[in-house]
Amino acid sequence: MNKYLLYPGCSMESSGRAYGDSIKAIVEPLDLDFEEINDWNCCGATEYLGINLIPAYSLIARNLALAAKQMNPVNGTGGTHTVVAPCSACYLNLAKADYYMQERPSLGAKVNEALNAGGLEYKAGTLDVRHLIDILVYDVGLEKIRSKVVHPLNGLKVVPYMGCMLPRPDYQHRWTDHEHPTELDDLLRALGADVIDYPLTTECCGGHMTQIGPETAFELIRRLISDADERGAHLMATVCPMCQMNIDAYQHETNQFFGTDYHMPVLFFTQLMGIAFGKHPDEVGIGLELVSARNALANIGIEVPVTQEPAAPRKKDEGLPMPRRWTKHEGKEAVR
Amino acid sequence: MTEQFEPTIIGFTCNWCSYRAADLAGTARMKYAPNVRLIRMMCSGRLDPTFVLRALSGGADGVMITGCHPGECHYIEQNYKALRRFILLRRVLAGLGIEPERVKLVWASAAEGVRFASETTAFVEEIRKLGPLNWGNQGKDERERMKDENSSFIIQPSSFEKEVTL
Amino acid sequence: MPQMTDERVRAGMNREEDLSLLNEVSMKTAGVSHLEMCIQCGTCGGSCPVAMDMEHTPRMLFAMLRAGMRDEVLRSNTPWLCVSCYHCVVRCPQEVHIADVMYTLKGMAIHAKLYTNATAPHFSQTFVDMVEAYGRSYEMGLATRHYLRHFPLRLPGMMPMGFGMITKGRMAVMPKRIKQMDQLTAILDRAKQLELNS
Amino acid sequence: MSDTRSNPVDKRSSPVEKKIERVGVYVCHCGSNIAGTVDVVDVAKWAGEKLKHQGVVVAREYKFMCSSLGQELIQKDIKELGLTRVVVAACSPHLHEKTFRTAAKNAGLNPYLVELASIREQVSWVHSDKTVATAKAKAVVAGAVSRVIENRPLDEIKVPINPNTLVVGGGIAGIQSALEIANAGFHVYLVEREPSIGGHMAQFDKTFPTLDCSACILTPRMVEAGTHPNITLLTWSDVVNVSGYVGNFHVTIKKKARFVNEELCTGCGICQEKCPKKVIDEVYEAGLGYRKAVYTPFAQAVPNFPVMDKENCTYFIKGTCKACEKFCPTGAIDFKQEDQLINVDVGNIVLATGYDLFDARRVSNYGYGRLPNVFTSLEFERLSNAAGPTSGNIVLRDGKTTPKNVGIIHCVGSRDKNFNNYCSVICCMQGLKFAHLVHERTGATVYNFYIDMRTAYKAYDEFYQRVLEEGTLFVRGKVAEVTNAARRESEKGKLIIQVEDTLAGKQRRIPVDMVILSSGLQPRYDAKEVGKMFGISCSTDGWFTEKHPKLDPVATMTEGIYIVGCAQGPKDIPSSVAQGAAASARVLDKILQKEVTLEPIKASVDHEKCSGCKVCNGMCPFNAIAFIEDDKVSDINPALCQGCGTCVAACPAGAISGTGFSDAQIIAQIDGLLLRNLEPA
Repeated sequence: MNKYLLYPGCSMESSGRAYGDSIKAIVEPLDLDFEEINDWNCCGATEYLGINLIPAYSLIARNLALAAKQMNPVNGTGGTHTVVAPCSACYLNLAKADYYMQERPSLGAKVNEALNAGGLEYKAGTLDVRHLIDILVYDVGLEKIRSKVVHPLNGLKVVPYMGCMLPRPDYQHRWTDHEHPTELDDLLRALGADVIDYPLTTECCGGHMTQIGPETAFELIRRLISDADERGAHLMATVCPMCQMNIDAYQHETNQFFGTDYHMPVLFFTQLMGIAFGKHPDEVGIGLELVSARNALANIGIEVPVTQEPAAPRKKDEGLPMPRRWTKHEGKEAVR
Repeated sequence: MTEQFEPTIIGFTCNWCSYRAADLAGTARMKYAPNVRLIRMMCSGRLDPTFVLRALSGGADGVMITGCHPGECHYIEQNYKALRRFILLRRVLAGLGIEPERVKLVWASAAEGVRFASETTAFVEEIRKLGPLNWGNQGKDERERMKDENSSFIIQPSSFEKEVTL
Repeated sequence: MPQMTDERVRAGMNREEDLSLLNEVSMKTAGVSHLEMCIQCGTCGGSCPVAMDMEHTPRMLFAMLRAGMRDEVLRSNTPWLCVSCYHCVVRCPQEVHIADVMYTLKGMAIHAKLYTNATAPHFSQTFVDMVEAYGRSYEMGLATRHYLRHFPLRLPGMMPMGFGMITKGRMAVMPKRIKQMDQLTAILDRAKQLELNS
Repeated sequence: MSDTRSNPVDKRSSPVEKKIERVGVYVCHCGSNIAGTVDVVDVAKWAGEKLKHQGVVVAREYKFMCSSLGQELIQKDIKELGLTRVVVAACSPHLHEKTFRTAAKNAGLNPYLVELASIREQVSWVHSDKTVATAKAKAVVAGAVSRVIENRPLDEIKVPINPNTLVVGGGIAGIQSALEIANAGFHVYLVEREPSIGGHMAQFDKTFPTLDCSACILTPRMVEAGTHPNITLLTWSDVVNVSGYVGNFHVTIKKKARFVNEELCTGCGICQEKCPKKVIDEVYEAGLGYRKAVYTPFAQAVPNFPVMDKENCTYFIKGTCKACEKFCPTGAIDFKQEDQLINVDVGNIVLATGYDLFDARRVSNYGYGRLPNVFTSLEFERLSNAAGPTSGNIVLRDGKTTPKNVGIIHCVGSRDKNFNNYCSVICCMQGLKFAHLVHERTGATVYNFYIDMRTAYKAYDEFYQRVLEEGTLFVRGKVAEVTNAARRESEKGKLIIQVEDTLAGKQRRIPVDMVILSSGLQPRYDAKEVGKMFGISCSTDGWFTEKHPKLDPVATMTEGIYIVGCAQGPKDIPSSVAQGAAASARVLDKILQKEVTLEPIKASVDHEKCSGCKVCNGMCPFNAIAFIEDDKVSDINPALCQGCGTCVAACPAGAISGTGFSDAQIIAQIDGLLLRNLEPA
């Protein structure tokens, strides 16, 4: 039994609920023991760092300090000094804070001074911060994962989408590559899926740009889904709640913006693991996505029970189609 | 400016790298703290720890040992031996009640005049903070300090530290 | 005697007068920025997925920092468009911590009130407000507050999405709050003081 | 002074009564170089007074001590005042130690009784406050005076030089070096790892900037080296052991089994023709072409005897075939041949071991190995070579399509802290050459992506001008990525080069058919081990380290070992040839001197004190220390000892002493520097 301290992150209970549910479903078959960090707080995502430096790192470091407190003796039984974060942004923030507190001792000292105000302290380097997929591929191992597969995903064409914050900046050198890492491909292949070579696997989903500059974000989302579509993917598999949210929830808007008609479901890789392990689709949160994966999963004989699809507000009756809207992105990138 | 403590420091330099780095710092007219007096040896491996004790007992407030970068030793690998002795030496100093930070190991190649100058100045500042060496009055916290082996007394890539375990 | 920091000694910079705009940014950045090492190769601007909407490529910003063009740099929309994808960071041949420098520039722009479009700083501030109030992010509150303020006309268009998120249970209607909120507040208050003093 | 400050560790300085030496101290002004910052008059006066009790009988200052007048001043004092020790306070010993030692020798004083105190590089040039600088100069002089008293007269060691030379590596640099020495009438062993000499140059089609055919200018040299009466050519061979020292190296060479009898083989090539086994040629064809299991890498190979690649030969794998043996007209195939060890004695060694091409797969954003139409520079050399796999047709990896747009990316793996820090020197010119060849042979549009255009050498920039005239498009910017993910119709089916055009300040995406990566050069994968075997060191980047980057670029810190060509650092053909010739001049100089003088800085064991603990035995990287079983003591071979002094410091019994840098000398210098040797006030 492998034991880890779990930092779930805020989205795991809300926008990324399907991720949280599916992780719960695979923990038991893979003999994983996740102990949640008590009273963890938000990592600040990509926002806090842009406002204040020391408060931002203190916010992150409070989680590290709490985890270190909770960490049992490493050499004792059942102890662990590994924190697992399933969200890429959380993973990056925790790992980066740990690294920078070492790289620049003056930052580490100030952060600790702030922590002291709350009766906490954290010695940088105490913990190992790792992402869920890192644990699954390197600790659990593909062999074991393969052995748990009862419903192989044969015939399901999946685009592996790693996103950007997971393989980069990678100060701890955990991944096979910064640009085209193979961990997700290998894992999906172990589930029997038909993995498509996807050159955009670590391109950005738009991050917070959906909130602050939607037009920029839509272009990034369009690139991802159009390439996946071009390559004949049934669905995309992702490892990050932010990526899932952007590509899933903003797909409709993106389509509207560009006058396109893509239908590219995005599921968490753990949902696919659950399916392959024989779990019921409901149990792993299938159906929570806004771009339904129903038809995609039908390809491998998985029937997703029809849930009450939300009745979208009615649109006005549409007339004849208009010419495609001009967007400022056309002909913009090139000065060739 | 108030009267400040000017430490005396003895530097042991390798003939092939750091002594030449000092030459280069001179040729390039770089300015650095005047508190270090250099002794040339053929190799940092020549450093007998008793030399350091002799210097400290003879009035020096700090000792700087400089050698070729790991892997660049003119005598192939003797600087690794210097490193091992250095680590041991710091333990001995702690045992004697002297702050181990008074001895510093710096790698500087013949081309690194800038590094030599900046490391020298930095070390003088460190010793200035420690104050004059006073035999026999130290020793309360040193053992504690030695436990914390990660303290930044060797300026070098950390991967190398791992290679040399005692 | 000026304070000698580990980074400056390493960079061979021992004198106070070396603190130019470039160094100011460097010192305010987490980790060692290596900003002074930029060779203007353009790897960052070439890698950036949102370069098409930026007023300046990151490379140009670094050149402008060297030239001491403080206001122009802080007015640029570039840092606000950075999506933190770290493509430039891992490809940069000089190991400049580009993404973190962008965070620093955002902070400096906020302090100097020099940003030209308030959407992004307000979004960050709203997010931070939520976190400081609850200890967790609160997507519902964040989204409504932010959209009402900056994209009121967009709200109807967002309805299907927001509606779907709520009915599917993917957006909590009420915020969650951590237990030891007072502890977090104490830490952040102290941290803010330290930030001001540094 | 309190008791604690007295000398608790003085275990080795000799307590024996010393006779008082007569020391002369000479302080140099060096014009204003020293005198501008150090009060030299005060230093000399101070030394004469405060160090009098140490034996200083005269202390003078002079404008330029290194001038002949300055030297005569010292020589006069040695003779007239009977000086037994001399201290010159001037520049670094690396500059003028030899000058003053020679002067002393000419005046009848043993040269090793002269000591230099560096008050220029270490004092006047690096400090600005005159009071502080003068005080430090005094301490440095005091240290030197204390030390020189402990100096002992030493005799220079002279050893004879073996006139034979070993050249390792048969690329253009090694060939040049071997030919120069051989032409001067001395014997050379030229050892090459591959089946033929020629090196990387043999793979190229054209050479910049003149565009003359590489093979046309190289092959005559190869033939000359292969047939020279003074050259013993050992190809398909590795140096496996080196011992000894300058003038007297003992080298063991492993001649790998060729499975072809060189006496009988005529080089007719029938065996290659008949061999049924096709193998991808990773070396000569850079993976783009094929060879047989028995092969000569190329038609003009020297020597022209094939070698059999045991790993791929059907007979060695399955036990049957022997087609080559069947068809060989002279019965030269010999499956029983074994590796052979050859011992040679040489006086000097030239290392010309060359470079490896940077593995472009490491830059995963450029897609080499993932995207078929991304090529490396060496692949392109073969592609454009008339003798290459496509007979010089520049085509895509499908073997037939001619590209319409080609992008050439500079600095691949070079000038990048993620890979190699250094500039690989040749890539800019190579990129220009490629642009010209593509343009000339295909008429394609060519883009060159560069960070800085470096064309600094005779006629190089003119070539840049020529390529500009030809219409090659230059984009200043390090390419961010090469991708096949199209964003629009016009990009579909193409490779898209995404880059910031830094001069336009805009990101561009340029669709092309072919990408050529101007990959950098890097040290041979085994350079570290080779360096260790020959007793020379590598820089941080992994290149062999020269003795002096400017003034001694082909010598190494180990006397008698020279480095030439890319083994020393990235360089082009003209520079490699120049270095090859330069090293030969150094070797011939050594050979003609017939004997060599060695610094008498050596360690020796006092057998009386040696407890036989063997601590020192493992300390010596030169294997100079041996344990004498009969006497149960360790002993140092002075011929092998390089004088580093590590064993001296390590000996727990204090039984090892080192000349030139003895414990007594160093301890005296410590005391002197701390001003503990002053005349009591």
